[in-house]
Amino acid sequence: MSNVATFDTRTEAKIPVESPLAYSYRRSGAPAPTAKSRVVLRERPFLGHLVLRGGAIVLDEAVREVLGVTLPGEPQGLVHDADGRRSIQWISPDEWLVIVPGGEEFELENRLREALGGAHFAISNVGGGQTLLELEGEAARELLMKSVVYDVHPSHFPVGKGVTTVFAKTTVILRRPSEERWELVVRRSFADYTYRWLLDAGDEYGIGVER
Amino acid sequence: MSQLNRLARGGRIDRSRKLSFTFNGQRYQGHAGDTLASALLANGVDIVNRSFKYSRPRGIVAAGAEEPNAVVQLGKTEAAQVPNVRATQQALYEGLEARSTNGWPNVQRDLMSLIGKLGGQFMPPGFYYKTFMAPASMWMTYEKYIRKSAGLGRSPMEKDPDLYDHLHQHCDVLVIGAGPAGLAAALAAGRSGARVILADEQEEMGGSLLDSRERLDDKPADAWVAETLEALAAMDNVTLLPRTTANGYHDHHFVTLHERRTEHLADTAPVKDGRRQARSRMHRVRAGRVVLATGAHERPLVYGNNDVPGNLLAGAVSTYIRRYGVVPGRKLVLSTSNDHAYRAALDWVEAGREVVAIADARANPDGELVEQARALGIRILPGSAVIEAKGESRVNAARVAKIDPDGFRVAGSAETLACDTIASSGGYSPVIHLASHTGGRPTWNDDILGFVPTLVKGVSAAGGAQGVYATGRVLADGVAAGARAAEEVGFAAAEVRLPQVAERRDGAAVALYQVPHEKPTLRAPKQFVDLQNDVTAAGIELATREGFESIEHVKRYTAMGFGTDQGKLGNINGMAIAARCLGRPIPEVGTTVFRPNYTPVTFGAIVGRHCRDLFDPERYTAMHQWHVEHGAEFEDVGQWKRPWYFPRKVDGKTETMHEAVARECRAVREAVGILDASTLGKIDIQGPDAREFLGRVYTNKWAKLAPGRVRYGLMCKDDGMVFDDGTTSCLGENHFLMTTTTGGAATVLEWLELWHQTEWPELEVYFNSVTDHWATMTITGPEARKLLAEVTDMDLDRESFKFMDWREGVVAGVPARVFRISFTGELAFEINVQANYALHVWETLFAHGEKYGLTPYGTETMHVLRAEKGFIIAGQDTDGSVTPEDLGMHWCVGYDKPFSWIGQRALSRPDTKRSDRKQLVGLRPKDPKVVLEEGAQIVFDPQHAIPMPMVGHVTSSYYSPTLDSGFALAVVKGGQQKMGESVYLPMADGQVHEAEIVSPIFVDPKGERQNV
Amino acid sequence: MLYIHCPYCGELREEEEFHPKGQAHIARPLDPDACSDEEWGDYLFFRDNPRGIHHELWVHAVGCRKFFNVTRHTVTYEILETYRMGEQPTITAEHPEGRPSRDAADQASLREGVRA
Amino acid sequence: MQRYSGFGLVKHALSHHENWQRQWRNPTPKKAYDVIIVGGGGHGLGTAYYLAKEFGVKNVAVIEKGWLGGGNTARNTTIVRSNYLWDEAAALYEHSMKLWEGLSQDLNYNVMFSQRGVLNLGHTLQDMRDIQRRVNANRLNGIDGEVLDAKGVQELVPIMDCSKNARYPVLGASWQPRAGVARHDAVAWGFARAADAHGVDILQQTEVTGFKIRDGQVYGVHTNRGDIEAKTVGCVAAGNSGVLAGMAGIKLPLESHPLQALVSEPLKPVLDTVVMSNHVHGYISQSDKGDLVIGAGIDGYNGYGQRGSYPTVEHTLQAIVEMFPIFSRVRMNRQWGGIVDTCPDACPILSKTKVKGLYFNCGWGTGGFKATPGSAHVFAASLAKGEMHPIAAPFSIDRFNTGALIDEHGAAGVAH
Repeated sequence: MSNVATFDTRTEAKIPVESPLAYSYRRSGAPAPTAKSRVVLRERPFLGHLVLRGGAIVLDEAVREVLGVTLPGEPQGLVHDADGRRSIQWISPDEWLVIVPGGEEFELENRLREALGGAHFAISNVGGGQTLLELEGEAARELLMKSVVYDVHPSHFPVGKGVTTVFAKTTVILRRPSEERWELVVRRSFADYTYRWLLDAGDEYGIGVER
Repeated sequence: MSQLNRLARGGRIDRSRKLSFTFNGQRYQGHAGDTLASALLANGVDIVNRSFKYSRPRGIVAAGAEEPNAVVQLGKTEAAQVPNVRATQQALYEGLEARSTNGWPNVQRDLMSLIGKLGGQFMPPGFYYKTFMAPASMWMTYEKYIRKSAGLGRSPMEKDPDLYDHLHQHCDVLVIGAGPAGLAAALAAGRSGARVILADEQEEMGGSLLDSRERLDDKPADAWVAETLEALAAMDNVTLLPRTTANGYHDHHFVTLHERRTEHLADTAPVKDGRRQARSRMHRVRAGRVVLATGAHERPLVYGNNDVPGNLLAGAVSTYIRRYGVVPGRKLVLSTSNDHAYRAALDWVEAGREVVAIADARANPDGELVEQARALGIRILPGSAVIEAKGESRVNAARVAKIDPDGFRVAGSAETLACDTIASSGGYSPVIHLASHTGGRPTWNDDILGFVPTLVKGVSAAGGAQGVYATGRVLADGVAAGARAAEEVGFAAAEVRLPQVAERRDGAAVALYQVPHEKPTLRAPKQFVDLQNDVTAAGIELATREGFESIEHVKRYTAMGFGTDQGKLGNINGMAIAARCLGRPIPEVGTTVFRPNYTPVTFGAIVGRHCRDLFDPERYTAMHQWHVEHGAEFEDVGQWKRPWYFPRKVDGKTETMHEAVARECRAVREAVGILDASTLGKIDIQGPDAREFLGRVYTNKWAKLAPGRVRYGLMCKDDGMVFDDGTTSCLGENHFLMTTTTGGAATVLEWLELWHQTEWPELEVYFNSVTDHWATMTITGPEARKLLAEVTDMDLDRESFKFMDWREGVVAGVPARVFRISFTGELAFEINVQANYALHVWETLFAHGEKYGLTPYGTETMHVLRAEKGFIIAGQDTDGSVTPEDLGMHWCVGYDKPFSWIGQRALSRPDTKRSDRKQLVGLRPKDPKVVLEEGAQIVFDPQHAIPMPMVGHVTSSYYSPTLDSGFALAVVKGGQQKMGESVYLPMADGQVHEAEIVSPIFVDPKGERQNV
Repeated sequence: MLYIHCPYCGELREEEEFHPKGQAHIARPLDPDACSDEEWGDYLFFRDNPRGIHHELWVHAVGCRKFFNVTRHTVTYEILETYRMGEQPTITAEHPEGRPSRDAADQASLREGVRA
Repeated sequence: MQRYSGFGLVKHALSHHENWQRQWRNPTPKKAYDVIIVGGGGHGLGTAYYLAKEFGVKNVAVIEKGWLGGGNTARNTTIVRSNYLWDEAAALYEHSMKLWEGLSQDLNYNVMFSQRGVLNLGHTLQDMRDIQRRVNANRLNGIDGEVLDAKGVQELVPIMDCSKNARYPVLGASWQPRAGVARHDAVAWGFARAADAHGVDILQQTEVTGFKIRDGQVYGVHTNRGDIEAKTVGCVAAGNSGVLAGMAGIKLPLESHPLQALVSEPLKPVLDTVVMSNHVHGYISQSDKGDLVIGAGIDGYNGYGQRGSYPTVEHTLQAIVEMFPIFSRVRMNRQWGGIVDTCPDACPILSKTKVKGLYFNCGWGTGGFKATPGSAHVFAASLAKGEMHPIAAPFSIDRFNTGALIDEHGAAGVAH
């Protein structure tokens, strides 16, 4: 435990924060959704993002105990807790992405570390480095087809699936938490590019941005 | 002008909608549903272009993708220009403006044609290889004139106003072509529940059924098309893509479908519902199975002057009459080798015009269609063919004679038949292009006198694409192919009822490609094989005489098949002619491999949205807004936009880079500066074997680095060459934070994973990128500590927070990790905070920093300051051929580490051991005012004649405000043993600079300033 | 464009998600210092370049970031199998239809490698 | 050999072109030759030509498994330049450039070598440092070239977007006026015809299936048309070199990769120079027929399929449209692929081997076409004398063991 330095990068103090899209809103604006918008984009900033590394067998029990959900052991698995605010996603055979409400991540990391004890694992806080975008609306899927190389047809991409794939000229973690909603986890430094791409490609569908 | 060739009835055009358009400035009218070609024919326009080499007048020959002549320039405005549009594939729209691509002063009276007429005989294939050689110096002048005749259409000279996009499609079964085979296949696959895409290149789906004389279920063929399309449209699992051409078939069933979304509406995409729409869309399709239902192309016959306007394909004549209600002439002579082409004569008669005769190459034509023609009283000349067309700007007669195709000779005297149109048909070639894109060599099939595709697993061909032509059999073939494809990917076949089609009795066709003439080929009137490139039968014969014996050679020597039609019309005829000349069978001469695209595609469509602002991602740090607001000039570093320098406005004048950098440098050396260093790669390394791992991938030692300490590390590849560097901090006994160069971040992370996953999986360690999580700002300069103390209560005492220590604390109210490392040689603190807080921390530092003279600086100042200290930039001072020893960094190499680290072994190879390798040194110009050019080459002997032995080059060079002098880093052969010696740098302007080899550390050699 | 089955993700994915990394099964010599210059040069630079069946190292770069092996035909580009690090191919130039059985012995003795 | 000239052309026209001779014979293989060249592309035919013409070795066979000039000679983007960074490479390519400059006259075959100049663009500060380094080195090696700024580039190529708004603005370029393009097929045919005239046997449709080696000395080859003997064998087989080397028990540090290229439809001339950009990654010129000839990248995997992956073409056209936005509405006609044999240091191998008498000339990567006459000339000299020509000597296979690489792509920088 003590061999690894944990660090709460968040503060309770009233400090102005800037989401990864802050610059983009100023630069490119944010068209408000209208009745004609067939797709709506929404940023869910400041969530807690943890990368969890280790063997599935090692991690599963701790995750169940601390997070109350089963570790998705199968590729492309995405699991949410009962109220849907916490999720854990398979990224690779020894990597999972945990997303929780902002502010919970440090305590979660500590509890996981405690539960995992001396096992070989790693937890990295990446919350400042990525943000989550939501797409909703009847044209959301076609907008994704313009953007990602992965097959997003419902028969191939059911609810509860998540993949890392190519998005235009960057990468995205694409997830389907519910029938009508898609989530895109994007890296902070690529967020503006992703945003501009979505506005451009979504123009055809009257894309609106909810803020 | 009236549409003199428009029939009063018939065709699929919308007669209620009249459209006006211009061609070569002349105004015409057509109808909705016309192509530009059908509208031109309706208006009696004979000459649509001039040929490339001989400037001969040319008219419309075909009705589809195989058209070689009717290639026009489209577009009203400069920006809207589209070169080389095939009129046969361009839907007519209101206000369309088109022009011929060749002909001067105009296409009717072209002066170049004089040259073509007179000079044509001096331009056999390959003539340019045989001349223009003397004198040698004149070639560029000759070429200038040759280039004047180059090209078809012209590029627009303004930016494209349109946008394009891509759609990534995935399906179980892709059906290409929506003629009878494709419709049937899509129906079968669709009914089975598979995800199906049906794509067809034409304005309307239906293919040959749209101009068929046959009845399906005793209804007109197009009624079945309409029914079927309706059924397909009703299926959720079927996507119909009309106006969509399958252009490229790539490996593993990846197919590009080019959908023309607005090209039938206008020359630029109209705005729709207030929004711009894509002019065209590329569907990048990954298919489970592919059914090629691409049909067949008719082959014209090759006879004398077969290029004069009025020579058409027989099938095209039928298409124009039946589909567009246009009859492209008054008096027709048909020359054919098969039954199917008789349709043209029957349709012509039904259109109320005269068929002069049908020359049939077969001795005893006897099929059903032949009987129908006989019954109409049409004169049929068996065993005959048109051997030559007469006329200049339009056919005025056909010379017809008995021929002996086997002996390749004219067997009787020729009869001249007055006519204005000659239709010809030499049979049909399956459209095998797509199947050969992935390397499948087509095979010759003697039964159908054509090549059939060789198919890889997962692809099937149906109908005409594999030489099945009778409609009933085509439909059955389509259903079978569609069902089989769906079944192969797991969908059970469903029942599909096929319409009843009466089987037509056709007589056997004969093989006829080039028609003999009374004169030998080399003396006969020109017999064109490839109309667009002016390749003649004589040209092919000549090529074979000169020793060009493979079809690839013939093609390249004559340019056959290299036009924008890619030889759809002429290649098989050309091959057959070459085979005849060589006395070998066609399959032995071989076929050529077709390459994408099937038909040309605009660059814009292939580029899609990846242009302009979205050409490549721009990566920004969390402080980017601030940099923009403070007037930063930016440098592209990888995909990042990094502030390069921050010019100030002084007295209304903006500083030059030199002035800004000098000011920024002084601020750091004398007060305090701040750099946004967020772009450096950051890798979080955890695990009990993390330390061991570092020891293997870095050149130096890591065994004893204590938590709280930071160390610089150098990374090599196993060839011993430096490829990245950076500092790594020990966060905990099993926990490290590695930094990499900005450009190296992704490469280094993959490098670590590579070694871990492939060579040392037993090491317990994990790597995660945290580059974006942390924002990094470096405050550096003598006042740095005072500034930092104002915004933190961390203990900044030089004893408790030493150089190369890191500590955690709160900076500006935000949890931070602070690293006392220095890339400037000054006292420095590198503050890392979670990126969402970064702008606040940055601005807070400025709120407190003014009194200390806090100055933002960019990469240029960073470079000057680090170079003054002799710190290298990997990729600037190294180039993949530099070892740690070459850099003089022996202190950073642990030769006695227990594990033979990456790069160690290579350092003892003969060449890496040499003492006269190029080594990093400092250079001080003799004239302090001189700033040496980066990249300047270094010599020991400036008097040496050219070629001069070069002994190194300048890698970094700047003006130093601190030294008030130019200075440089360089690599010099054996330089480390040559301190104090002079070297010379001969420049392009003739000046030779002299410089002294010195230590690369120019400022504070003992490193005291960073330790304060 | 290739369609590659990632043995870790368990599904076919677009080539754009992957990077090829050269020949597979190039093990770094265990004792580099015992290698002659020639042996070291061979390890660094000399690779098989067959016209036919080839074993390659790929990484699912935009995906699970795992390295794995691909057996591919370099003329037809057909992918005959993909398999994880630490495994040996069943299809080889000597056994284009697949080896009769996986040999336990060479499973045990295998070492994976990278290219420098 | 029938001499070609404008006058001759007129004469032949009057006889309806019925008297043109074959450009090369189609001989029956002899039992033995002094030298066998394996590979009938430009380099191989050129080697045979120079052997016969300059080095007095006339009993030579060129063995080609397909049709002469049917490999990479026929599949490249025809760019010829000599502005290479390292002395060794510069010497080789400049040697070639000088031969190009008189090649049409030497061969009596117009190879249409058009010195319309080549621009290598720089888009980043490091690009510009590399360009300066290279041009300075070229100058001291006696190779023409200068460094242009963005304005200078704009003047040469008015249709290029040289504005600051570009994603990667053009900062400048190196400019080699003597560089240009040539007609690729004509190079193979011209060499073939001239070599044939000197008595060289060009054996097409003849495939080498093995080498005859005794006591470490080569003495011939096995072919599908029987054995043919020679004590000196030079292999110049580009992408197939590795397979050939394998037959002789030799390993080469080569990988064969697909290299794609494409052309637009023919357009009226708008681009008179050759423009190359490493950074946005595309290169382009316009042929005398009007096609824009565009080079795409190398695919990362090994491949003998003469095709690569589609995204490579997409990326190339993105780069072209980024540099030339006016070409967005121009259409791509055709794409194709070659098989390039690449070396780890992006430089060729011209070398003896451990088998006496057996030589290899390969590993040209993307640089083969421009080197054709130079490579052929120094290789011929080496075969004739049994000793590597001084210009060829640094390109020995041994360098991969000693570490003396000539790293032409090393000059490309990593960012800070």
